[in-house]
Amino acid sequence: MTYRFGYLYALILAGTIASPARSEGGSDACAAGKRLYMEKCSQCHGESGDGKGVGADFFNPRPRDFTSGAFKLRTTESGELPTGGDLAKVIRNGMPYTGMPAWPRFSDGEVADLVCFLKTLNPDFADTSVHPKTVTVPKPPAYREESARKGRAIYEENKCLDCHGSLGRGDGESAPTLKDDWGNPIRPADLTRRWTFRGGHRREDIYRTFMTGLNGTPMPSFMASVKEEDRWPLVDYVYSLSKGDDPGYASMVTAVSAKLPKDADGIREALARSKPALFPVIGQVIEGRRNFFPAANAVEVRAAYDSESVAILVSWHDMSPQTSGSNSPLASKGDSSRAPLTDAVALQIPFKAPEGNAKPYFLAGDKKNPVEFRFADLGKGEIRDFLGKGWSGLTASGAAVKADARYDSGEWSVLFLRPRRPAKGLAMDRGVFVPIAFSVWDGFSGESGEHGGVTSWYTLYLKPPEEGSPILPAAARALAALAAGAAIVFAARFRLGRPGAAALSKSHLSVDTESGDPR
Amino acid sequence: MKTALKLLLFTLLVTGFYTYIGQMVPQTEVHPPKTRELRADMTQDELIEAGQEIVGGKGTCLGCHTIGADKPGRFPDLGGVGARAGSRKPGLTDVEYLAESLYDPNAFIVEGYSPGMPQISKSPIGLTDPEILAVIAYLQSLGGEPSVTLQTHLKQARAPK
Amino acid sequence: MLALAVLAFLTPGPVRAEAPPLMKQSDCLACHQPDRKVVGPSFTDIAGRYGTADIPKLVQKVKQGGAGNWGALAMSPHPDLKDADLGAMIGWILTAHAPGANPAKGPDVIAGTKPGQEAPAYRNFPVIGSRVAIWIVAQLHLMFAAFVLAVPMFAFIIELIGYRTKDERYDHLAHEFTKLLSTSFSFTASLGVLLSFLLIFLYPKLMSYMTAIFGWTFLPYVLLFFAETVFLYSYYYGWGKFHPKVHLLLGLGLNITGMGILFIADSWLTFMNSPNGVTESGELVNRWAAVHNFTWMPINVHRIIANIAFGGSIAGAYAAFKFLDAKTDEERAHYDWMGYIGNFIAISGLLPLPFAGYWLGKEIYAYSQNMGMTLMGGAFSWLFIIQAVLIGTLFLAVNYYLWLGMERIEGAERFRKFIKYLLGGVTVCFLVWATPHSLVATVEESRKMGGAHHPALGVLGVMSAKNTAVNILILTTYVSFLLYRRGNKKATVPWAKTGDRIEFLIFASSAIFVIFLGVLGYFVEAKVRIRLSVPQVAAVLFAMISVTVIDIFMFRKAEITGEIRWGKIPRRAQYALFLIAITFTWIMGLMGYVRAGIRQHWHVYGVMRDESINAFTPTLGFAAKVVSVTVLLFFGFLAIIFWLTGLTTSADWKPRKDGQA
Amino acid sequence: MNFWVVVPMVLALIGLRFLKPGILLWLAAWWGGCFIFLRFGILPPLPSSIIGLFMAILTAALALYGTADADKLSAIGKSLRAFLMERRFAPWLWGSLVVIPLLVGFNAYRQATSEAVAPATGRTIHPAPPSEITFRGKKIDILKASNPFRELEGKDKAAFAGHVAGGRAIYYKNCVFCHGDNMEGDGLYSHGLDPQPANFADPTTIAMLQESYLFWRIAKGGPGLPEESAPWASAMPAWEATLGEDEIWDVILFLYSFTGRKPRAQERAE
Repeated sequence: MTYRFGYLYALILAGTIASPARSEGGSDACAAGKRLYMEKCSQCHGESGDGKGVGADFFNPRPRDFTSGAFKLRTTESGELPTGGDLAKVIRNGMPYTGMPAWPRFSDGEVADLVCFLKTLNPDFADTSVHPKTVTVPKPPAYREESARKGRAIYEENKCLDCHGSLGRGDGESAPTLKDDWGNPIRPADLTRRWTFRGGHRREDIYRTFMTGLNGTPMPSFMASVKEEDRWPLVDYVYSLSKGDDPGYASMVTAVSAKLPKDADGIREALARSKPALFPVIGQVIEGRRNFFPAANAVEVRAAYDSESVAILVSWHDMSPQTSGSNSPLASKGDSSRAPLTDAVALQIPFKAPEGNAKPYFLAGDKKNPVEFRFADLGKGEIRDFLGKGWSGLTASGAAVKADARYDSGEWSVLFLRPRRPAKGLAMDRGVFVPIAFSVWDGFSGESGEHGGVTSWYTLYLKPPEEGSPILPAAARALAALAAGAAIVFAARFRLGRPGAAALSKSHLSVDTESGDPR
Repeated sequence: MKTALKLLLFTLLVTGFYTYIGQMVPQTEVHPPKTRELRADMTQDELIEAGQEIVGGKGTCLGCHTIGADKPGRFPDLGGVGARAGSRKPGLTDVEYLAESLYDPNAFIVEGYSPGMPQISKSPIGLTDPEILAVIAYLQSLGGEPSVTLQTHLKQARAPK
Repeated sequence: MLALAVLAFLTPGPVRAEAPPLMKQSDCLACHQPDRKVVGPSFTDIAGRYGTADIPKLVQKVKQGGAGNWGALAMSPHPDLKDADLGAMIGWILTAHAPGANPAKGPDVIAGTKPGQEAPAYRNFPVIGSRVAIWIVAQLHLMFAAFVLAVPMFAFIIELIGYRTKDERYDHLAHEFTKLLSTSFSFTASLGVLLSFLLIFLYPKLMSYMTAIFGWTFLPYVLLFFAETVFLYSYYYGWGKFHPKVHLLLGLGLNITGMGILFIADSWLTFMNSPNGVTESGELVNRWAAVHNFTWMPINVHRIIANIAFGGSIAGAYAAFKFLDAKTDEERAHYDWMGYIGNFIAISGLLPLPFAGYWLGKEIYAYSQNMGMTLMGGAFSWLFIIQAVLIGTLFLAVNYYLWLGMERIEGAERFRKFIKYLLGGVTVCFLVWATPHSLVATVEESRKMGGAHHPALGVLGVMSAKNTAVNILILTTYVSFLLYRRGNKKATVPWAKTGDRIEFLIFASSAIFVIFLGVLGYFVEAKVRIRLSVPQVAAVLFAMISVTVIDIFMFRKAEITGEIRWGKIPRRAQYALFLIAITFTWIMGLMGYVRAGIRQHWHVYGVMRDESINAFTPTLGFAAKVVSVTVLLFFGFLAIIFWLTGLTTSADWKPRKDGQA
Repeated sequence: MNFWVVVPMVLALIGLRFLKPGILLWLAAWWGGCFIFLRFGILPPLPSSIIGLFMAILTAALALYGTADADKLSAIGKSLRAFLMERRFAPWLWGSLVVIPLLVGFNAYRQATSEAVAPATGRTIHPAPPSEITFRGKKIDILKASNPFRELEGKDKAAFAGHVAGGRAIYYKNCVFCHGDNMEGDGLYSHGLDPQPANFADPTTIAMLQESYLFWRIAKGGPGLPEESAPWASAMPAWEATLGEDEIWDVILFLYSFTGRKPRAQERAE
């Protein structure tokens, strides 16, 4: 992101005059920081720094209350205040997957001003005689598989899995009960997605978090309990749980041609051949009861097809399965039933083939372009079809069928089976690109109806089976190129080799500058 | 002759190249905004929507009327008209009342207002009978239950040409 | 030509629609019509009863409403209208509809001009459909007309040069240009007749409406056409038979009548884009305003300039063909020279063309922001990427021809080292101009870019960058020309070195100024940014004019270091000439498409809807195909014309060996 | 710009210059250099459609360079002839005769085995607005409407600031999630949207538009986009359902005030 505006800044440098010089240090700097704070920060963190700005209610985790003195990301020991450098780092880098953005646009001076002002918000900072003890992160040794394996034992020993779950998906037994110091429910990190770690995902960042803990949250410091030689193995184990530093979000899921058996197990086996595609899930912040922080942040999709049907397997991480009660896409504001909400998932595809590029509105379609909306209630274990003309225009269009939904170690996976050419609806032919979108509801977080997590439109592609090896046609092309090349070279050599050809290159290429006469 | 052939080839190449460029850019066909057709098989919702369009567009109704405004304009506000249409004039159902107001606007004048609405079935506005039905459906939907369909017969309706 | 453009700027703007703008927004027309009673009395009746002295009284009347004066139906009160506005509106009603305003016919609304009353709507043309048929024929007609209008202009000027310098070559050249003309003229006329027949047959409703509005212009059009025919044939066949001055006078007459025809025909089609002088429902209220509509003069000027460039390029293509086909050195020398002159004319037209186009665009925006948006930002924005490719190719080819042209000049080798810098400049400008604002990108690609715009390229995709690129492109081409001109000359004046430095300074500073303004454009508000293009253009014009003046004086008594060996030019240069002609023709076709296309689903914008099955705007790919077909047809016809002309042509021209062009 | 690619490439070209390469080699080096610059030298990477367009132009320019005067052309002719005929180039000649077909074959193989990619779509970013819209039953003329609070800027500073503050609250309650805290279109959910949210800080977005245009876009959102803005109605909601007329004008004031840009003024023929 830093380069996003680098080019423009270059232009601005070329075209504008530098702003008036900033005075260094003292209350002046704090005043400058205050101005900046009021302009850029106060809308969320509040004008008095109490974390109650106009936008505060729309974020989860909530904006930091600077008056409390509890800061999550520090290099200081548990319970201590952060250093100025810690604050500056958070401003600079932001916190991924929260409302706190990175601020590369601030100059170092401006960040220093802001830090100066932030410190005035909590009287504890005023005492400059106390120097909090800082944690030093040693230079990390190289990552080793063996070390990560050793780390697993330490992970279990220290009860990490009570919160973070056996496979690190944030689904530990006590996970649903966790609260932060202000009494708000809080989720343990999903360790298999390190790109969402608030404090950074490098191994030294993870080490630091173990050592300092996260003030204000149930995450303690392990400085005392984990021996020095066990620290890096633990880091390596956590590090090994994620596939990479970035999510590698896809824009398309490729359905492979396969023989789909009748039983769910068989189909799931066939689907294992398909390459999973990860799509980001975002909050439905547009209409009705908006959802500003959906429980799921991504769905993983696999797909396969045979001559009759298409199988789509949707999976996502869920802290605790909710299977008693019900859920429905129609549940709306007026729905006062207190029945417990179950987890649910839906996929949608346009009802009719898109004309040109036009696709339906991504929230359950629109009046002009309806969508086929397949909703799976994981409590009842059934899938029901709806016709979507927008959230308020969803109508049930088919009988419920039994769903194959499974929950395992913090992950739901739900199998959707759809005829390739239904009597009504979009026919899915080989080699076509079908728009597809998903929605996920977490019953535990009270998600239902339009209050859920959604994705934008992505593409489902039915990849035609490979016919024969691609090597033969490629070889044929190469041979053709060889033949053409050889023909050119030999023809040219033949012509150039003829007597009198010395003049040819000249006369042929620059013809009549000399002779004036084309051959 | 050889020159002519060469130049012909050259011309074909160049125009071919430009045609190719023309195919490379995004292709969109822009269709004129559809004038809503009033089909016999329209659903109630579609009819209401068509009526709303006519009220805002061809019918020019919003030039004088408001819908749900705090201060009524020079003509009565139409917000919630569907609810009170049935009780405005004794002996007339809501549909009959609305039809009368459209075909013969000055037959009944809401208290506090002066007459002046043109007959919208005549030129220059010239709504057709089905269009007037759509308008009635829309007006009914403002606070009332729409009952009109395109099959509804109004006594004011002109004989089909 | 510049004088004409200036003249066009100075003439007062068109008579805007008579009704005060408020009239259209208010609800008056719901009850009142100009000429007949609807709910309230007609304007004519009102104007018959009241005079301007009654305005204050009427203002109050309208504000309060009421009944009794005209009938029982009450007028609704209009308390929210301002007195001043009401006064203006009533004033207009009273004056524009007063019985005395048009005593012969009473109201000046012409009966029967309402669109689409009894006329049959559309007929179909087999296989390709009505629209494509009209499209192709109209475009072909336009191309030939452009050629037929342009050639007399430069034939006349060349003849004049020949007459003044007593150099016979010019006279012969002018004669040869005119030879192309007589056959083309017949083609133009035939295509015109075909077009009218097709239009009347396929679009009867539209044509009857247009006839109602423009019927009165048909007679002068036909008369001018006859006059042009007479002038053309007497000019051509009278070559050498009249006194030169009489002959030149004939040429002048030919040009004037041609221009008149162009202006009249333009009024028809510009009216369709920016109708004026009619009410919202299409009734004619002012004939002259219909002619003198918003885009009329800009289109006239744009067309004249483009025609010259186009005509020059076609003449160049003719010469290129003859050169390639020539058997003797004399012939080659002659056609090399002719191609050079044709290309020179094309460049002279090409350089001011963007400015004329700019004026036209501005007028379109002023007429209707909707139409402007459609043109620049909407459905047609991609068309300008195609256009950029075409114009870029044109500039590359023009420069390339000039550089190759230095091969025929002894001593010009010393300038070869500059070619790469000029080429670099032209290429960079071309790249900037061809950079689209919104890019075609896959989801992954746009994720990486962080949006639909590229952070670096997005900056190049907008107006400021394009304007800058065009201006620099023009400057660079001018430098190429300057180098060519200096090829075999060495300045002898004592201040030659200083002169060179001053010229360089002028170029450099105007280029820097243009770029500076281009960058500045990103930091100012849109209103200012749009105006920045004026100083940019002014800087370029200033540089070109001042350098030309300095150069003329500097090389007045220049030493000629080598001769110009006409005919000694590489054959590939002739292909460049041909490329220029093809590209120009293609651009004409494309611009014809966009001019008609921005009306979208209107025959007459905002007045008369296109209700045919062809009302949609086709894709650019389809348009490109039609344009290509048109261009190929045009070149096919041209080949016939060249062949016919060739039957009577023999090169009777002797090169002069003094190296002077 | 990716200096790790650009700097070595420029150095290599400069180095090559000192070796006085033949014209053919020199042209090839430039062509390759241009391609490497466009493909790898610019960050973020350019879409392949643009690379194609630019390379076509650059190829044409290089071809013109090689043929723009007689010396270069004959040099090219000589190099070509030498390359084809002379013994010292024979390995290169036969080598290229082998390598080029191999490359062709490899490319064909790669194309056959590579994953299909959903077709790229072009999108009209600023489609023409309708001349008027119906906002909650009220007609608003998009061509002429102006921000009713804009005039307060000069007249009543306090009232103006009030409207801007109102707009600010609306922005942080509704817009920030996608358009971001810096209004750079990089909000919390921007990574999950396609097309991505508009970047208001970019000089080519709101600074180019009239306030009434923004009103249209905010009021009618993605569903209200005309046909030409395919691929689909963007995720932008139609705020007509949530925000009142004044609120929309307020938030427009805030957009301009926060980014420090000025709206395009209404241009009308006098």
